[in-house]
Amino acid sequence: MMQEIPLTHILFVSTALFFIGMYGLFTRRNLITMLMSIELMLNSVNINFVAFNKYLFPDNLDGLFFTLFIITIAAAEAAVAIAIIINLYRSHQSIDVEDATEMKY
Amino acid sequence: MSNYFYILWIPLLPLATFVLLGLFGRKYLSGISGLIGTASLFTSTILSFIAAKQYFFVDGKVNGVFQKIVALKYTWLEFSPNVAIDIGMIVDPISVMMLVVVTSVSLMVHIFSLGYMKGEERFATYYAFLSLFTFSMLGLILSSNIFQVYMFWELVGVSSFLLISYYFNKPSAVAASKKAFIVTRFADLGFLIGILILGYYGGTMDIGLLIERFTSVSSAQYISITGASFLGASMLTWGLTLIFMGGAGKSAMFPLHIWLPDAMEGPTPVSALIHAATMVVAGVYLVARMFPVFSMDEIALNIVTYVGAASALFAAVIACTQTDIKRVLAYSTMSQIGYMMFALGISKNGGEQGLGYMASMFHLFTHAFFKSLLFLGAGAVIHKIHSNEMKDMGGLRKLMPITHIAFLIACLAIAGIPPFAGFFSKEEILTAAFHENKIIYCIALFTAALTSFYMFRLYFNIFWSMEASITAQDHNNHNLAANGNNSQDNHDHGEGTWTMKLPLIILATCAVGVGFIPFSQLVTADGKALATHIDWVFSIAPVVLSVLAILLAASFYKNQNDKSNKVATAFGGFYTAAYKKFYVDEVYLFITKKIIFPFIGQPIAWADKNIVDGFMQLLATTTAKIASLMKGLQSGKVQNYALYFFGGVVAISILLMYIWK
Amino acid sequence: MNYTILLHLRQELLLAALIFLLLFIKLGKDRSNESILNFINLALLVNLVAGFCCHETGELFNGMFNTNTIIVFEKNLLNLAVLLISMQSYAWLKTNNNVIEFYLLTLTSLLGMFFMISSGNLLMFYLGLEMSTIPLAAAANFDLTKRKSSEAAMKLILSSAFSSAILLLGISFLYGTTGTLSFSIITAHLNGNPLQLFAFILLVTGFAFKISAVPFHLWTADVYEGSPVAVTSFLSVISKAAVLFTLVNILYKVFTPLASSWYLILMVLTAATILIGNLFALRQDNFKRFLAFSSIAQVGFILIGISSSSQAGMASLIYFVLIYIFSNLAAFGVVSVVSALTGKENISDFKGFYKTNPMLSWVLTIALFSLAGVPPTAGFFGKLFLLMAGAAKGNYGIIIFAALNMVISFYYYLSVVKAIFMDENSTPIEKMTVPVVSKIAMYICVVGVIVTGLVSMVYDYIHSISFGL
Amino acid sequence: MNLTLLILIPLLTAVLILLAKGLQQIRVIGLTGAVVQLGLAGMLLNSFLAERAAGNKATYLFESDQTWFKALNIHYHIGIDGIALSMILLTSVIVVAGILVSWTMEKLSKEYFFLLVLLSMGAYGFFISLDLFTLFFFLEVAVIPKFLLIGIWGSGDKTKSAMKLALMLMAGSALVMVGLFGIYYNTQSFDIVQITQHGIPVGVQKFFFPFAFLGFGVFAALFPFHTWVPDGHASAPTAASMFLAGISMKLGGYGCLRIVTLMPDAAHTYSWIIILLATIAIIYGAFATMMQTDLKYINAYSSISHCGFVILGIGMLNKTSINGAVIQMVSHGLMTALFFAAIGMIYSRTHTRLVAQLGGLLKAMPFISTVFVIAGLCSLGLPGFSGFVAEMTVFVGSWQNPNGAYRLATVLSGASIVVTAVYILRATGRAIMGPISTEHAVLSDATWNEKLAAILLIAGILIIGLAPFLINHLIMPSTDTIMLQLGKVVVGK
Repeated sequence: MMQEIPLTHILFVSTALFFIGMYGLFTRRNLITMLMSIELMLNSVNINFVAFNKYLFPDNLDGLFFTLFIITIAAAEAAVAIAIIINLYRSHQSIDVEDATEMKY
Repeated sequence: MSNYFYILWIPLLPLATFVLLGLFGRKYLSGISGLIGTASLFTSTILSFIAAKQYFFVDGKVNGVFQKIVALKYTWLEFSPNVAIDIGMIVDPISVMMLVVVTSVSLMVHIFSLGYMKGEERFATYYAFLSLFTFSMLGLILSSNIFQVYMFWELVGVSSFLLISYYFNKPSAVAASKKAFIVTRFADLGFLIGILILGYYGGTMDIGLLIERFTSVSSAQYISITGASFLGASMLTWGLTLIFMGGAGKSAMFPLHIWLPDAMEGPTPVSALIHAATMVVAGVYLVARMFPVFSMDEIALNIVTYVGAASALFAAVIACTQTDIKRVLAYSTMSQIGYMMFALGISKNGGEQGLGYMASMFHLFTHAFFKSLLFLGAGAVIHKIHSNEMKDMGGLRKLMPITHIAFLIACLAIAGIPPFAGFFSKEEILTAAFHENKIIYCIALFTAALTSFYMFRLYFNIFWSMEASITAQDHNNHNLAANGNNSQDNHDHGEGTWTMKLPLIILATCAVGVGFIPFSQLVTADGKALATHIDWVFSIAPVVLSVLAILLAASFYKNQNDKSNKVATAFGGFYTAAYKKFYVDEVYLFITKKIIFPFIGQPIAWADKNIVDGFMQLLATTTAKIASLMKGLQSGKVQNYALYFFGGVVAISILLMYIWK
Repeated sequence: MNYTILLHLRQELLLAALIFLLLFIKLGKDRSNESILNFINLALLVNLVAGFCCHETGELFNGMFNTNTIIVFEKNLLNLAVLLISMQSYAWLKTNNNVIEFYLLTLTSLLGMFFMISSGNLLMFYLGLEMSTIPLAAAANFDLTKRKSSEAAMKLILSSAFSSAILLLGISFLYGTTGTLSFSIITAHLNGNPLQLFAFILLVTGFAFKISAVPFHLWTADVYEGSPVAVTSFLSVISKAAVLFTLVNILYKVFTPLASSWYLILMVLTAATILIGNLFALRQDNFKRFLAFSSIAQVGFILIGISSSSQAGMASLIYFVLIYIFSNLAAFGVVSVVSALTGKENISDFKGFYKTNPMLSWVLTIALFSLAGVPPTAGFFGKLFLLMAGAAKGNYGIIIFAALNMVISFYYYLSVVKAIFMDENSTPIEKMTVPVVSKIAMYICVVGVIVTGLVSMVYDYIHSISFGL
Repeated sequence: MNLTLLILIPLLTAVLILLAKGLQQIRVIGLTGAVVQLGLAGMLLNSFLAERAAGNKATYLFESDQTWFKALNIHYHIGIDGIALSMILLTSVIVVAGILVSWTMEKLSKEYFFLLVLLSMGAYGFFISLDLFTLFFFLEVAVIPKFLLIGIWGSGDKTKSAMKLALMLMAGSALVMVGLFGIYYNTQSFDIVQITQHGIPVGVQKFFFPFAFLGFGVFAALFPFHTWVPDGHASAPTAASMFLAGISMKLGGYGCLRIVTLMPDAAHTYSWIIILLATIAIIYGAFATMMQTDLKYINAYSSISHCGFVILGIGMLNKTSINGAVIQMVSHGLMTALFFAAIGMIYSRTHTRLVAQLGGLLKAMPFISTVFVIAGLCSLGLPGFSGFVAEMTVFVGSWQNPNGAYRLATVLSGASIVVTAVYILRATGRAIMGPISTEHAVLSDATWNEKLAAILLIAGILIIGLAPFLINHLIMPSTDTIMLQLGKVVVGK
């Protein structure tokens, strides 16, 4: 009977995940990759919710439900985003974020 | 005490004339405007004579003392319950005397101008301005409130400005008028502050009250004003000195005299009226009006005395060297006013020592007549010759006999030769000076000699020196170069119209006659009659001196010779200095053009453009600069946006956690 | 079952019904744009009127959705704004062949906002927020062929996704520390421990992003510039308003225990927002970009009002939003007409505008004056009341700061007026014939700008229904 | 007597102007409106004096008080005292004159007259307000028309000047706003009457007085916030300059006066600063004027100097000086309007305002030149004109202040009248007198409308100058109440 993992570990993982995602968002040029890094961040949040729900407030399921909704919405977001990226590719012939900097200052 | 209210009409008639001519003169009444002006002034002259008769010989005197009668008093502008400007009329010996002087001289000038200014384009305007001046001068005389004096003071100033610049397309005239106004304005600043001082401590602006309060040593006001002091001098001294400064400005006392000679740019009758007989003596009148207060303060009186004496001498010296006849007359005016001033200065308030006061007034009176006569005579001459320069004149006695006689009488009068008017008044002054202050007496005596010298220099230069024939042909050349004062008048006239001769004759008779008026019975400091007698022994000295001076002048200038030049060269530097009016004008010019303009005016103007306004501009430009510096924030790269976003989060968290602690 | 649910949800249901109707129209045989547009505008008008019919307080789904007088009023404001926008974009949509899609997107987003405003629960709030954001991202890309449009859409979707990630992190921590998602319960559990505070900050930044407060504003200008004018005005007025309403609700109702700390946050945001907004607005030439930054500055003033945490504060906020709808939409209306008919969107193009189009010029000028806060336009009152509310806190430093910034804002508003009236231009925008519908919309805006201020009962009503801390 | 008419009639006029067609209709409507206003002001004066004669001792007459924003305790509270009334009279006269001189305004005449009327409405509203909020409201209403008037119809570097003017005035009103907030949150009211009754805590006064006073000071061209004046006046079209100098600078002075009354303690604390600034403005303005070469700049800078007297009078905080300040406001309004009118007439004929290029105009256009000279003489404080009365009252008043430094200030400002003489005479001597150039010799004299405008203004100047007791009786009671306010403190100290 192994003793269970403390909450802090999980939080640590999720936080790490979040910042990895953020790092990706800041550094990657490819729009798709940037979108994926955002998904990472969202997922880290999901982990948070689940963990909190499981460890601290196991008697109701708010966190889990929230997670479900986040996943759904992330999907919707991704759908729209990808549509936009495709359109961007049409007009710019590239999905490099650096190429889409016409509007500035 | 009977009613003097009708005196109100004396100033009001000229005012009405001014309004009438000013509004409709140019268009409708251009032809008859001269007559209108003269008629209305004639009426006021009659009125003032009536007033004089009534005051001096009917009911002015109550048990041996001439009363101060306030004929009218209306609160015009109330500053605070007891300090106010009242429009009032005060009737007392000097005001009545001045009424007579101003109205009669002004009348003479009006008549003279009918001929002199004939055919001028702005004839109506000229008479409008004359009336305005007469009105303001009369108002000044009658003022019962020191602020009222100041108001009319300014008004005479501006009307003199308007009249000097009558030939407004002559730059020199414009410049002269500006100079006159600004210099007197500067002096008036002192006057104003003086008024403020007296009014503040006296708690009133009414002259009567002021005198009453400041002459009683025990009154609270007197104690407070003498108690308060500034830079070592008591406030009374300051107040009086500043008021005298105003008077000095108007009366062209040294060093505020510089405007008077230039003021001769105006038409000659104007010079006769304003710059010889009436306005320039306003300063003397002011001091006389406030005399009881002046007599309470030794220092102020001394200032009056020495400024007066200095100006008398100074002007006389310069007068000997000038060649422009009007300028000579101007300086002689200044010199004579100096006489009046120091006569006041050495006087006491009443009693035997009050002689100076009476003498000063007397001289003011006589001077008005013979000096205006001189100017009108000069006017007649200039009218003929079209030049002010002595060298263009000579031998005119044949061409214009009446002018010649009148001019001679006037010269004798001013030189103080008995029995002409000048003699009596000057004697009184000298007597007073002799009793009070020997130094002044010597200066006065010397000045008297100088006076008769330069007057006869003038006289001989105009009417003798060259022969008539030469002048005639000489004068024709000058017709060719005639300056455009009155371009369209015919050159073959003799002495001009009767309207120009008549005033000369009348004034000449006055110059002879007025000396015999028993002035000491009428006009004295304290209103009591003053027993004076002409001491023939005493008057030997001045008369002899004058005669000698006249003979000297005769020998120099009766017929052409170069004695005068010899003497001039003998004097050398001093002569040129005097000829250059001792460089006072240059000093003024230096101060204004070389100091005030470049070192105060321009720096301020520059600072306003570049510092004050520049600062506002700077704010704008810096804002714009900052804005353009920050534009990099909006890089257009969505990743940077996210980065800044996160940065913001971190920053706020740190800030808040920090403050939270 | 009882019908209160219908009553409480009636605005949302109406909207949903309208959306479905549009879907069916889309599926049905195609009609002329004019008829469709007229129908839609009519429907929106009905929707607006119906909103006013009756308001009552109540809650549904055990507190997830609640409604009361003020919330209904806020929703009505949004309805009004949508109606105006749709009327103004008539000229643009008439020639567009995806009219219905445009409305589908915008109305859906509006529906999301309704839910967000009424949300009584973090989950509902999040759903509403996303529902209002994602369609807009698509709408921003509505000019499929324009490069700028797609770039704008990309920027919007990415940054909003990022911000929602941050927001979610905050929510998760909040959940972790309080153990609940419903607002009514959270308040009790707020004890202000650091983690909670951090979570709250993250939450607030989510809001700050939507209302484009500095430094979370950077997407605004680009998106506004790139997207079609209709969408821009939708973004700048409606979504901003909705989020502001929600923000003030949450701050005043839920996070009362943290009042002192959110006051500080608001102060920091205000200072930064006003200053940066002004400084950037100074140097813009593209009209939409200019309005973007000016609206950022406006948000700064709004935050001052909110910070007062008093009834007057909330009232002045809603009042200002109302005025802001009128004035900003009047401005956007002119811009949209001009850009639809001539394609010109730069301020420099407006030089000499008055010579050719006096009517539009006056509309634009009045709108700008109202934005600048010049009497007698309503903007004066709006701004003044916001600052007054803020001044109640006694923190005059920020008031003086704002007052001085008002001067800067005057500069750029007036320089637009200067361009319209004073600058010479050899080739001004030629005379245009404005569609009647758009004209009506503009007139409504102008009348609103004039009346809302001078007629005091508007403010007094809002004040009576709003609440403070 | 319903004061709201003073706002409604301009409003009506403006609307009618918008509906009118063609210059002829427009200007007739404008003039009619202005004349009606003038008549109204006259009736107002009449009934005001009647009330006073009937022994109505109330501080403000014809009061009416409606709640405007109930929730914020903002009222539409109007009423006038002698000071406000004299300001209203001034405004009405200047408006008529201004419309007359812009009789032949071809360019965008509709907008032009509309804005003029709007501006006048702002001024009227400002002067009748007894509620600080409405006061502020009308203060700002009057700003934007100026911007447009200068920017559209102006001359020279018009847009820059217009922008500068608008921004500086807006900055001023921003300061005012802060001050008003301070008052509001410490008295829970904007109502001047109530505030004067209850008073404001001293600390609050000390903090907020500078904002409010300096804010209004910007409008009154207080040094160093005067830089909008020269450019603004110089670039503005004639009527706008007249309104600007004649009316809107008075808004500032009036506001300053009200603020001083509201915050007596602070006023006493800061009076030395006020006096310092005012004295600087007077001297500095005078000397700066001396260096100007453009007639409009000359008048603009001299306005700075003259408005300094207003501030000085207010700063001296005694009855006479405040009387003087009020009279100076009216006098300067009329005088400077007249001056600008004359300059405008000259400019419209000679197309130059540079003194050096003018000369001898008295020959070609005697009427205009006479008007110019009269304005000049009034400006240098010649007795018989209003300037003398005003300045002398200020001097006497400020001299009553026994403090030595204040005496010095008085003397220095007194010295400015000499400088004034210098620059006025320089301008007159060069432009009006002297030889005339040939192309100017043929120019025509004033037309009937210009003559009418000039005569109207001159009449005003003369009435005050010759019968100052009239205006004195009008404002004395109000200044008495002001002194009562200021006196409360002195007793307290």
